[in-house]
Amino acid sequence: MLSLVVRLQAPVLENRPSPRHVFVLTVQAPQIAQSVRPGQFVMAAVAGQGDIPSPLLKRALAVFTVPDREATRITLLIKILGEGTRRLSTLRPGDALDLVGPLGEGFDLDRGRSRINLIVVGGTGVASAYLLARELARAGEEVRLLYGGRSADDLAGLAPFEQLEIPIITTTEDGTAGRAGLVTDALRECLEQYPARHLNLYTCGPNRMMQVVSEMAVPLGIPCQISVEIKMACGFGVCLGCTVKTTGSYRLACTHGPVFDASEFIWEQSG
Amino acid sequence: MLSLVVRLQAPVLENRPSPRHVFVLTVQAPQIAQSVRPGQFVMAAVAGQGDIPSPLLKRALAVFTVPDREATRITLLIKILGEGTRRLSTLRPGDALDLVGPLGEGFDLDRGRSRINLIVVGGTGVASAYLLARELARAGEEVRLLYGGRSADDLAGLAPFEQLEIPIITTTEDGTAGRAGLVTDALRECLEQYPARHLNLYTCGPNRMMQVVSEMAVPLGIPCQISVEIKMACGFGVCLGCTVKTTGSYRLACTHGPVFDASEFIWEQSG
Amino acid sequence: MDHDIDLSVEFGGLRFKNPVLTASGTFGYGIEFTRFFDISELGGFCTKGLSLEPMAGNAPGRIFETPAGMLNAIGLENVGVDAFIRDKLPPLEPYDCHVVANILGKSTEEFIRIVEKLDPQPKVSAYELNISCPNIKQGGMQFGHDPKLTFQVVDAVRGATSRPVWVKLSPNVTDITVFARACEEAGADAVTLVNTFVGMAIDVYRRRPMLSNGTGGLSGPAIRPLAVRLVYQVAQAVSIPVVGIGGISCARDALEFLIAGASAVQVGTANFVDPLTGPKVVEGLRDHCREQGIPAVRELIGSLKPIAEGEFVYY
Amino acid sequence: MDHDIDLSVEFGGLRFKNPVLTASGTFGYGIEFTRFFDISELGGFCTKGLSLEPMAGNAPGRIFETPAGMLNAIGLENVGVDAFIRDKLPPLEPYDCHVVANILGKSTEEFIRIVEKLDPQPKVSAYELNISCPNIKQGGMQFGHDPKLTFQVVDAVRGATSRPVWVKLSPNVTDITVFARACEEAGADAVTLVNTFVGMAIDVYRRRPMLSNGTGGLSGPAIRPLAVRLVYQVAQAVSIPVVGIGGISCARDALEFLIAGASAVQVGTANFVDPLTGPKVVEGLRDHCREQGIPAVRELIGSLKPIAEGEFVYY
Ligand SMILES: Cc1cc2nc3c(=O)[nH]c(=O)nc-3n(C[C@H](O)[C@H](O)[C@H](O)COP(=O)(O)OP(=O)(O)OC[C@H]3O[C@@H](n4cnc5c(N)ncnc54)[C@H](O)[C@@H]3O)c2cc1C
Ligand SMILES: Cc1cc2nc3c(=O)[nH]c(=O)nc-3n(C[C@H](O)[C@H](O)[C@H](O)COP(=O)(O)OP(=O)(O)OC[C@H]3O[C@@H](n4cnc5c(N)ncnc54)[C@H](O)[C@@H]3O)c2cc1C
Ligand SMILES: Cc1cc2nc3c(=O)[nH]c(=O)nc-3n(C[C@H](O)[C@H](O)[C@H](O)COP(=O)(O)O)c2cc1C
Ligand SMILES: Cc1cc2nc3c(=O)[nH]c(=O)nc-3n(C[C@H](O)[C@H](O)[C@H](O)COP(=O)(O)O)c2cc1C
Ligand code: FES
Ligand code: FES
Repeated sequence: MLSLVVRLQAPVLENRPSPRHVFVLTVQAPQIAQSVRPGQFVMAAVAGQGDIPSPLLKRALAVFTVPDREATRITLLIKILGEGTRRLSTLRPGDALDLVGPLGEGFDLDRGRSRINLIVVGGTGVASAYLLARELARAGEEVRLLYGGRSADDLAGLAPFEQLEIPIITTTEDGTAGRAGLVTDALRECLEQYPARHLNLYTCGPNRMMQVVSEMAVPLGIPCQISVEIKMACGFGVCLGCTVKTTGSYRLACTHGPVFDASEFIWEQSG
Repeated sequence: MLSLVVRLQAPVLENRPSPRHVFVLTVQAPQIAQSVRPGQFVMAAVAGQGDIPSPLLKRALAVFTVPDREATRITLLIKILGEGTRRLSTLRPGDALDLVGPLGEGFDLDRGRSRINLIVVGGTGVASAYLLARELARAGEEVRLLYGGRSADDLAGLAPFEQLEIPIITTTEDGTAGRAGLVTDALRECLEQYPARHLNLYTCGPNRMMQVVSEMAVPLGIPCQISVEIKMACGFGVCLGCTVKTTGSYRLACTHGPVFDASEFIWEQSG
Repeated sequence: MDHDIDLSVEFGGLRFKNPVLTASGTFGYGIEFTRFFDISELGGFCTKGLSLEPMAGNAPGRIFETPAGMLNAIGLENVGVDAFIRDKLPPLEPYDCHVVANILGKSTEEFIRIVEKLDPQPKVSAYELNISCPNIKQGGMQFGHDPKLTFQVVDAVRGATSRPVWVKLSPNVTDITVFARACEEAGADAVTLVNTFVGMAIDVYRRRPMLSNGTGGLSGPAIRPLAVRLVYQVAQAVSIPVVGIGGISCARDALEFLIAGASAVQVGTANFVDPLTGPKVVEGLRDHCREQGIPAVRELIGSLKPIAEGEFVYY
Repeated sequence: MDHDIDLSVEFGGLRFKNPVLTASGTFGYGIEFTRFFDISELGGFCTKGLSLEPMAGNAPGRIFETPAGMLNAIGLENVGVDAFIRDKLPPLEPYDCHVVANILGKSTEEFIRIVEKLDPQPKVSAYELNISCPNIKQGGMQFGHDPKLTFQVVDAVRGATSRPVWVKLSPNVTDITVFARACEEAGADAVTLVNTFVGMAIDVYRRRPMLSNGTGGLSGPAIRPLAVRLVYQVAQAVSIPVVGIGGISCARDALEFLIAGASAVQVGTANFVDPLTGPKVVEGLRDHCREQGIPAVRELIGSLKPIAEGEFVYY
């Protein structure tokens, strides 16, 4: 069976800027808000650009939150990196977003039943973590957020997590917020504190961070799911462009992922 | 000597929509406002698009008015035809326009000294006519505007002409404003009313209209200047893309024109 | 919807309800798009390139976006012809549009064996021989850059099936008409063009190719003017039908190809940009014909009037 | 401005203060741009193609915009070499940047006569032989699509001048390295590539070509990935310097060409989009080198590390 995916024009309701070129878009998209699962994403572009948008391809973005009780809206937390995200940053209320989604498989939440679920996050990876944390918290599972950045300004999108009333450990390299150090230092402490069989890990963020997290978790036999970011042309499994290497075979990040099991994922090889 | 041409980012002050996909942009551009001559134009694009704007090339647009006494602003009267003008139509106050100008030779006003100057206009040709009418009126020359459209809604940009207190004859094909008929019918009446040696013509508008005007004026020996619209890549004489055919030789619409003498201009030949 | 306009085209023994197909490698195995629209609205679609055995494709770093285009070096990842027949073809049964099997072999024999496997499948309407993929070492451009090999492989496949045989041509040659003529002589029912143009993008920080394969194939609106010209050139040179491909995003683009001489078109990269591009092009063609008073779209095919000596037009 | 970074490059007997030139046909005769910036900031520029006699060029309908690019069929309108020497060269005297005369002849003899006229002019630094213009009937691609003729014309010009001779190559061929090698063997000091790709656009209402010439040459960002790959390929194949051209709009684009193996680059169509692109690229190269700790830009030339077997990168 094909999963439900819609293509729609979502009216922009709000564009709230954060420090460090991050902004949070709120758009009207009930079909997505009502069906999205933690870890899923959308393909997005500025609407109304005619037949040849610029840039041409949509950009993959995690669904950050579903902010209203009626589930008619979604938010996207986006960092300006290049032309695609820059154009998205110019959206204002009254404009619209072309969306395709929800896409991807998302996280497997069953793995962490009755374990301590640690969500290790860096950068815009935070956007993939909120629905996950919320779902785990709602299911009554124990869940903690470990969120690291270079400085306080990097810790965008914390507010909604605070409302979940889950333990949050923040780290900054320069000590301007939370503990001074790396998020993986905080993780190490947790790993020393609890027996491996009580833990379940999720990690979203820069590849280098996720690789370190994986290399800490996998040897201890701790289940660890990573959510990877990789260039995508279509987002729904037809261009075959978003391949990642896993033990055994190539897999598509957009349909098999973006969540992969850390023990199966093969990190990049480059001399 | 090279004429003064500047390249600047002009803040958008106002975008006022008219019927029939026409809008009038007001931008801050003192360097252009202070030096522009009637019939000159600018090359314009939405600013802030990064290194590769879309569409790639700027669009040629006449300087419509210089609305403030201090000459710090210019207005552009634009009709949405394709992607370039559509993108320009989305500009709002706070945005900016990339401009190169003023460009082109503009009208030769000496031709009409002590004659009755008839300015025959259709469509967005009106944008090239206002500064001309103003300058002639200020110089104390006799000047009349003949402005035609299919219906009342087509007669954009009339207001500033009304303030010049010059005679204005409007025509519409459906009779919803001014006289019913074509602007060339109104012109014919003028040509019958006055001896040819008392007249001097300017015309800006669709090629077909200008061609009819030319074919009325030239055999009578009435001086007639036309302002042509043709695709331009650079606007300042280096791409050699905007050639038109005149008796004797090719000429560049952007540097030799956009104003040409009707008696020299060769209209398109197509089977 | 009012169906006064006749959008159908007929060529190479097949009738298409409209001249809009979707291109190989950009439409999956068809079924993926049924969640966006009823693919019966299309004239047809071309499958991802099918090989005798499943292919894993190239290592990651397969795509990179470029101005108005994209580079790809997928390396022809596909499920293989057997899995296609077993898993991909049956779900297409209910859809009323032509399925064109895009096939690729490392040798003439492989092409023939693939055709032999597909020939008993009634849901397949035609074969499109991919002899022009720039992203694999063997079996791609090796055939498509040598007119003799082109002739051989087309001739052999022609002898092996009674189904229409289309041949997909590479644009990366000095004179594409040589290859089109080789196909015509070998009995091809149509040539389809263009496949992608070889290109490259470089990570300027790491100083490495963006694609693991080094080079990739450029597609998308960027290549449209190049493709239109090649289609025009080929349509002048051969009398077999031409299917036009390259950067089509809307009906206006499709019209360029039809007027240049294409009997049908394929939409490729635009399927990623907007999965509804196919039906949008179909509707746009209908609108254009209606507005311009053209009763049947086929009247447009090859209707370009060249500029005569002394003629010119101001734009 | 802080000049800690060494942007200079040296090749073919010339030293350039930076590797950024502007391309023939997009920079007029140079002087037109002095109202926008001091052209001494450039490494150099190439003049509009100069012929023995003035040329009127093609009829109107010479340009058409395409996605991220443009088609042109100017037809080499130019003032002719005599008027160039008389009117265009003297005003360039005060500017400290290399003037590369882009020249074109209908025959080898014409090339030589043009060179003979320019050789006494000290302000001209080098010749760029245009054997690759797609928009004229004679003297353009006629030389550039036949390796033997390419060799002949380059060899003859080589014999006629002691100035650096660059040869501008056509990308519209199956294997560009054949032509680059012919130039190398004939003693060219550098090859410059690419000239434009042949393309076409159609007025779908009138069903006529948009360009009076029928076809035109595609330039602009759209072609960049194709040009980068050709430059890489040629830089691998010959040991004479390569000058990279095609769709450069910013320093990042220029870096792709340098890393691929170009000793310098030329900015073309982008001069229309923003007349200040040249100096912007120069500054951007300086910034890049500074940020990346690269003391001299020439270290980047040809520094591409190919992807080794088994390597791959996630983007
Ligand atoms: C499943 C998924 C979910 C995601 N979720 C989010 C999210 O929630 N929030 C978010 O902000 N992001 C998210 N991303 C990442 C997001 O998709 C990218 O940041 C975005 O696509 C970047 O697009 P861009 O056009 O802004 O940048 P691009 O132009 O694509 O460039 C990206 C980076 O590459 C560099 N680059 C480009 N060309 C070159 C070159 N030639 N050499 C060297 N470097 C180059 C640029 O400088 C820039 O740093 C997600 C990605 C995936 C796959
Ligand atoms: C000196 C000068 C002054 C000007 N002044 C003004 C002015 O003051 N106000 C004003 O509004 N305009 C003015 N113009 C005209 C203006 O420059 C054009 O309208 C503008 O460039 C159109 O750009 P666009 O991107 O919107 O349309 P484009 O995309 O360039 O298209 C223009 C038209 O061509 C059609 N077209 C595009 N491609 C094709 C195809 N393949 N087949 C058939 N048709 C096609 C489009 O449908 C559209 O109708 C002036 C032009 C010049 C040269
Ligand atoms: C991601 C991708 C994969 C492709 N795979 C194939 C393929 O398997 N077989 C084939 O013949 N062409 C393949 N192509 C080429 C397209 O079918 C088409 O010829 C080309 O992309 C030009 O059309 P476009 O500009 O509309 O995309 C592929 C193109 C892309 C972008
Ligand atoms: C309008 C125009 C005119 C050109 N005229 C010439 C010319 O006279 N001689 C030449 O060698 N190349 C000519 N070219 C090609 C450019 O020099 C350059 O090779 C090509 O445009 C690719 O670079 P770009 O993509 O940066 O424009 C011309 C290009 C354009 C767009
Ligand atoms: S992005 Fe196209 S297959 Fe995954
Ligand atoms: S528009 Fe470039 S020369 Fe006139």
